[in-house]
Amino acid sequence: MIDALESWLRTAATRVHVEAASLTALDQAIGDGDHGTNLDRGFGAIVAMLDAQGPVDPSQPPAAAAADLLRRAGRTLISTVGGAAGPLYGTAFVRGAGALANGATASPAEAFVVALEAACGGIAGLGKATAGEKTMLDALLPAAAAARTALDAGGDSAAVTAAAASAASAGMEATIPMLATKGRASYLGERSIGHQDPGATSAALLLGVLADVARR
Amino acid sequence: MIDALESWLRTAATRVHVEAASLTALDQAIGDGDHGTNLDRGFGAIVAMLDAQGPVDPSQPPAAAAADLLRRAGRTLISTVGGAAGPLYGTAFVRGAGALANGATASPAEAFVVALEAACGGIAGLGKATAGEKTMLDALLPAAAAARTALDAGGDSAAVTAAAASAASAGMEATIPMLATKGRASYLGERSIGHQDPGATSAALLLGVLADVARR
Amino acid sequence: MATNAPSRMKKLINQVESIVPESLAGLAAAHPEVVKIDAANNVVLRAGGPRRGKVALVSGGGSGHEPLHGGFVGLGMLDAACAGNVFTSPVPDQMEAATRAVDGGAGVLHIVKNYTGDVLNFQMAADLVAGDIEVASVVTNDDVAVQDSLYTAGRRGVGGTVLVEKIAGAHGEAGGSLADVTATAVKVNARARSMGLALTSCIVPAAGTPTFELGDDEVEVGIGIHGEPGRRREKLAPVDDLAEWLVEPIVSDLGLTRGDSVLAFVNGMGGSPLIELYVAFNSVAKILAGRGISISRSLVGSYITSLEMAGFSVTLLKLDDDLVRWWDAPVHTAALRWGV
Amino acid sequence: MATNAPSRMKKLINQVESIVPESLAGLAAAHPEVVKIDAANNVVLRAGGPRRGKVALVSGGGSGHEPLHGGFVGLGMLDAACAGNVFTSPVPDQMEAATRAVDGGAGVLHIVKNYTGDVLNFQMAADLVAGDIEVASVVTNDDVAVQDSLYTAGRRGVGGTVLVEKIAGAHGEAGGSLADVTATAVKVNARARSMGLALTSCIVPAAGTPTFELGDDEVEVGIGIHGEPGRRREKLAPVDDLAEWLVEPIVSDLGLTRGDSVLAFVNGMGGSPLIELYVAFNSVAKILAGRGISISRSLVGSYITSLEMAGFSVTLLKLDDDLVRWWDAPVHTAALRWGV
Ligand SMILES: Nc1ncnc2c1ncn2[C@@H]1O[C@H](COP(=O)(O)OP(=O)(O)O)[C@@H](O)[C@H]1O
Ligand SMILES: Nc1ncnc2c1ncn2[C@@H]1O[C@H](COP(=O)(O)OP(=O)(O)O)[C@@H](O)[C@H]1O
Ligand SMILES: [Mg+2]
Ligand SMILES: [Mg+2]
Ligand SMILES: [Mg+2]
Ligand SMILES: [Mg+2]
Repeated sequence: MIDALESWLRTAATRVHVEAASLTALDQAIGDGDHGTNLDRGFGAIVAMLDAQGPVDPSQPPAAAAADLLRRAGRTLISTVGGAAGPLYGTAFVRGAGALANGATASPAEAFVVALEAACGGIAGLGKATAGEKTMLDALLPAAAAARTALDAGGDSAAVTAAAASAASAGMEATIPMLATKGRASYLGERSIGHQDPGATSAALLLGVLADVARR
Repeated sequence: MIDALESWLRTAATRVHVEAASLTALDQAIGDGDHGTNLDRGFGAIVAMLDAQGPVDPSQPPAAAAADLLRRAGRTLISTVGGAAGPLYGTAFVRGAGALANGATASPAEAFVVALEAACGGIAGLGKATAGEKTMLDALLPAAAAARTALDAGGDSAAVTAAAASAASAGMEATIPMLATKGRASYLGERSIGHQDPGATSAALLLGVLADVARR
Repeated sequence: MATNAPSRMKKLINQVESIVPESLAGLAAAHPEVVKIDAANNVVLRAGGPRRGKVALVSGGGSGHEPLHGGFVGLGMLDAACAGNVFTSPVPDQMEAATRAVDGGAGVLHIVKNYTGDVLNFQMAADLVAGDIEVASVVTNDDVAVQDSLYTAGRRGVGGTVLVEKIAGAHGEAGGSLADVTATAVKVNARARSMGLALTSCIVPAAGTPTFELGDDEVEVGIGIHGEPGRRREKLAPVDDLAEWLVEPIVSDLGLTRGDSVLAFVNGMGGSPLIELYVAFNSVAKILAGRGISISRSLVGSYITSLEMAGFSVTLLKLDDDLVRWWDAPVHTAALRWGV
Repeated sequence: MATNAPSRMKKLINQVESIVPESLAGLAAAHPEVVKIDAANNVVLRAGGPRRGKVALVSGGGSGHEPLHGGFVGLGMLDAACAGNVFTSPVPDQMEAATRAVDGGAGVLHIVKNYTGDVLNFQMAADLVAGDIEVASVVTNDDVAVQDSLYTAGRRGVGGTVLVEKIAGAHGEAGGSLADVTATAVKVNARARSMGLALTSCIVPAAGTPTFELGDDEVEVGIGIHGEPGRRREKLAPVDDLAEWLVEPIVSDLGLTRGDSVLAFVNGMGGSPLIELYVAFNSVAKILAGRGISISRSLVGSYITSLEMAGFSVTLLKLDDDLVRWWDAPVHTAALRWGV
């Protein structure tokens, strides 16, 4: 599990770096043109943190080790990303880590669903946003719901993360016609309609990478 | 004579207004892009001065009347043009007026030559420039010399002003290969070579108009 | 087509990554008697601080708005400013470091411009020092271009923030308590309104291209300070009209009436020269005179900017005697100085 | 192609013809305690002048360089400034009116930037008051980009002019005689050198198009302050290199050596934001430190500009104790203020 988590973070960092310019371009349209740069800086810091860390303590139970790693990744985002996305993604990771730590006995698939739900709760609580406000939540909430359904249907972690990923990218596309009522895009009022939300896009990207990793 | 002088000033004002943009364009290349605007403002003020003036006092001798008008035109340039061209052209007019006043008995042709020579002297004295420094003098000095030659050959005012005008435009074109050593263009050093001097261009324009007027 | 601009990013920089630290180093090198830099955290600190027993004022935000905020650190204004990356709010670690560095035992006031990122990061920083240091926060939201409704993140903090920092800073310098200084900051924010427009976009260094495209004859009205597009686009018009577009919504939102006295602040967005800003101030003065509103204090210059954006904003602060007294009080920062 | 600029003139103005008078009116409206305007002559006068028995300082030149000169009228600096049309020196009538308006019986010093137009018009104005008022003139010529030779009109007056006005103004405020104040102005000019470069051209309003075209990756090195082209064109480079191109000729022309102490002035040309100017100042500070030259005073900002041109200039003044004392003396103008 810890290996899957680490390879998710490393692969995500690579993908974020590749997509940084296009994420920033989306943010130029309805924001201030820094979302890709911000996340690229944060995930670069996570990779540096991973490279610096010593070997995992074998005595530590796997769920605790994974929770610990995810928490440190969240803290790194909070300390390096800035803007709105830093606290939001950082808190999401930290809350997800908390869920992992509690659900020590859960299957990988169930642990993921619980962590994703906790992450959504963290973002919604901090950002005071709900579904339909043209934010990252519009990718993440449908993803969590789809993952839960797949889990209830007996799906393994590959199936559950795949369900989450496709729901996230559908949710991402669904932000295009939305009127933004949170974040910078809300300043544009009607002019925010017709543009895809950068945060929803990065959220779908992160879940897409997770599904790829889980499929291996 | 006074009528010829007034129609020269009025026609010159019209031509300067028409050519203002191209004079300014020349000044953009090797100066600061205001020569046309400056002269247009000055000659516009001369026209306003002419419109405002009462009828010429009939008791005043024609040479004195012409000198007086030319002096007021020069003062107007000094008070409205600014930059280098304002004092230089203004002084030229004032000195020319002085020459007219002294040469009360001279023929129109002779009076013009004497006035043009005095004008050159005024510009050279104030601007400390000599031939070949890429200034208005490179149009005016050859013009004065050609006018004097035409006068000695018995030319009338039409012939004399025509000689001055063609020498001035030849002198204007001759400024293109010159290296500027006076005025703003001198800051460009070698880069001033290959551009026609705006002041020489406006000087040729003024003498060209005078020749047209004298031909009538 | 006559253009007066590079078609690619042209800036006085070494590398994109080093702009903020090098600019802060330049600030400290130019004003060693006023500020020092915590280079590890990109925090500008008042020289000779912390001051025991004095309420400390901390602000911060994305870079690209200079002189805001670092240029306002010094006597009678801020004790510290946190510099984020260009247009990106700083991280909680920076605000925590600044807050701990300036605490003089009398509490610390966080002055936060109302943007989701700034609000969330300052909030996290306050949590990090909770228990150790008493922290109060004021969120500035003076931009009338944004409706303050359920349908937005609320009005943005723009030009009024400069006035909050000056006036609350003066109250802090005079020994006001955390509650008093906070109340003054809240009062200034409540009586200040702003609106801005842009003649050009600006280029975020890391992005390398303009944040928005604007037609040759268009102005973007109702912009913020991050190069974000505004509320609407209009055809370029005489500055008397542009000023009217900005002043009218401010006057009506503030409910200013004949006889009221204001501080009028005409701010340049970074690329508009002073000759134009004074022409714009003249337009604003004519409009206010026509409405019987008197300008008893004024500020003209580029104090809260969007990189090299051309354009201007207008901020009006409804004055009373206290506010005038605090405004006139001595200030010694890199960007604002008088009385000392 | 990502461009961040209008392809036609976009300025905060009403009409081209009214820019100068409206900008002066705005200056007076914003700073009534500092200046008043002689609108008939486009002259900025110190409020409450003339001062009996005080040597009066008068400067002036084309507009488009704001805050120079009108922004430097006030206590401890200029008594009057004559504003010509954009980039066109004022006419003698203006300088005459200014000189007569400020004369306090102790004589008047004309501070003239070395451009043919300015020199000739100030000279004519001096002739017009000769006999009535004692006038002395100082011609500033600190621009090392121009060789001071028979082959030029001589070095241009640029950034050093600001320092001459501040320091001679302080001596005048302190009651120096016309001869003393003139000597101080001459001394500052002799010890100051400048050089500038441009990242963009600028648009003279009456012309409506940029004075010169510059490639996307080019910088114009050795520019003056009238948007005129410079001495040479280079490829855009890191600001550390750009600063070296400016500082090296200044240092060698002034013959600065290890241990010398200077005032370092990094000036913006009008369109370059403060974040970049501080990055540039940091480069200059590194270069001087490397040469063992210490910066004991500094000035960073857009004080002598070319409309909206992007770029910067560096001015170094070799200091001595007198110059430091005059520099530190109180000044209260629209653009420079301290000690009061
Ligand atoms: N209140 C909020 N709740 C949830 N997500 C938000 C909120 N505000 C902004 N976001 C997300 O953050 C994204 C912007 O992130 P970023 O550009 O990095 O920050 P900033 O807007 O501060 O520049 C938006 O696209 C949106 O998805
Ligand atoms: N010292 C001088 N002697 C004679 N003519 C001069 C001198 N300096 C400049 N000029 C003329 O003045 C012209 C520039 O006039 P203008 O652009 O109106 O003034 P400015 O250079 O002050 O902007 C030049 O083209 C040149 O012909
Ligand atoms: Mg953003
Ligand atoms: Mg010119
Ligand atoms: Mg941002
Ligand atoms: Mg000129």
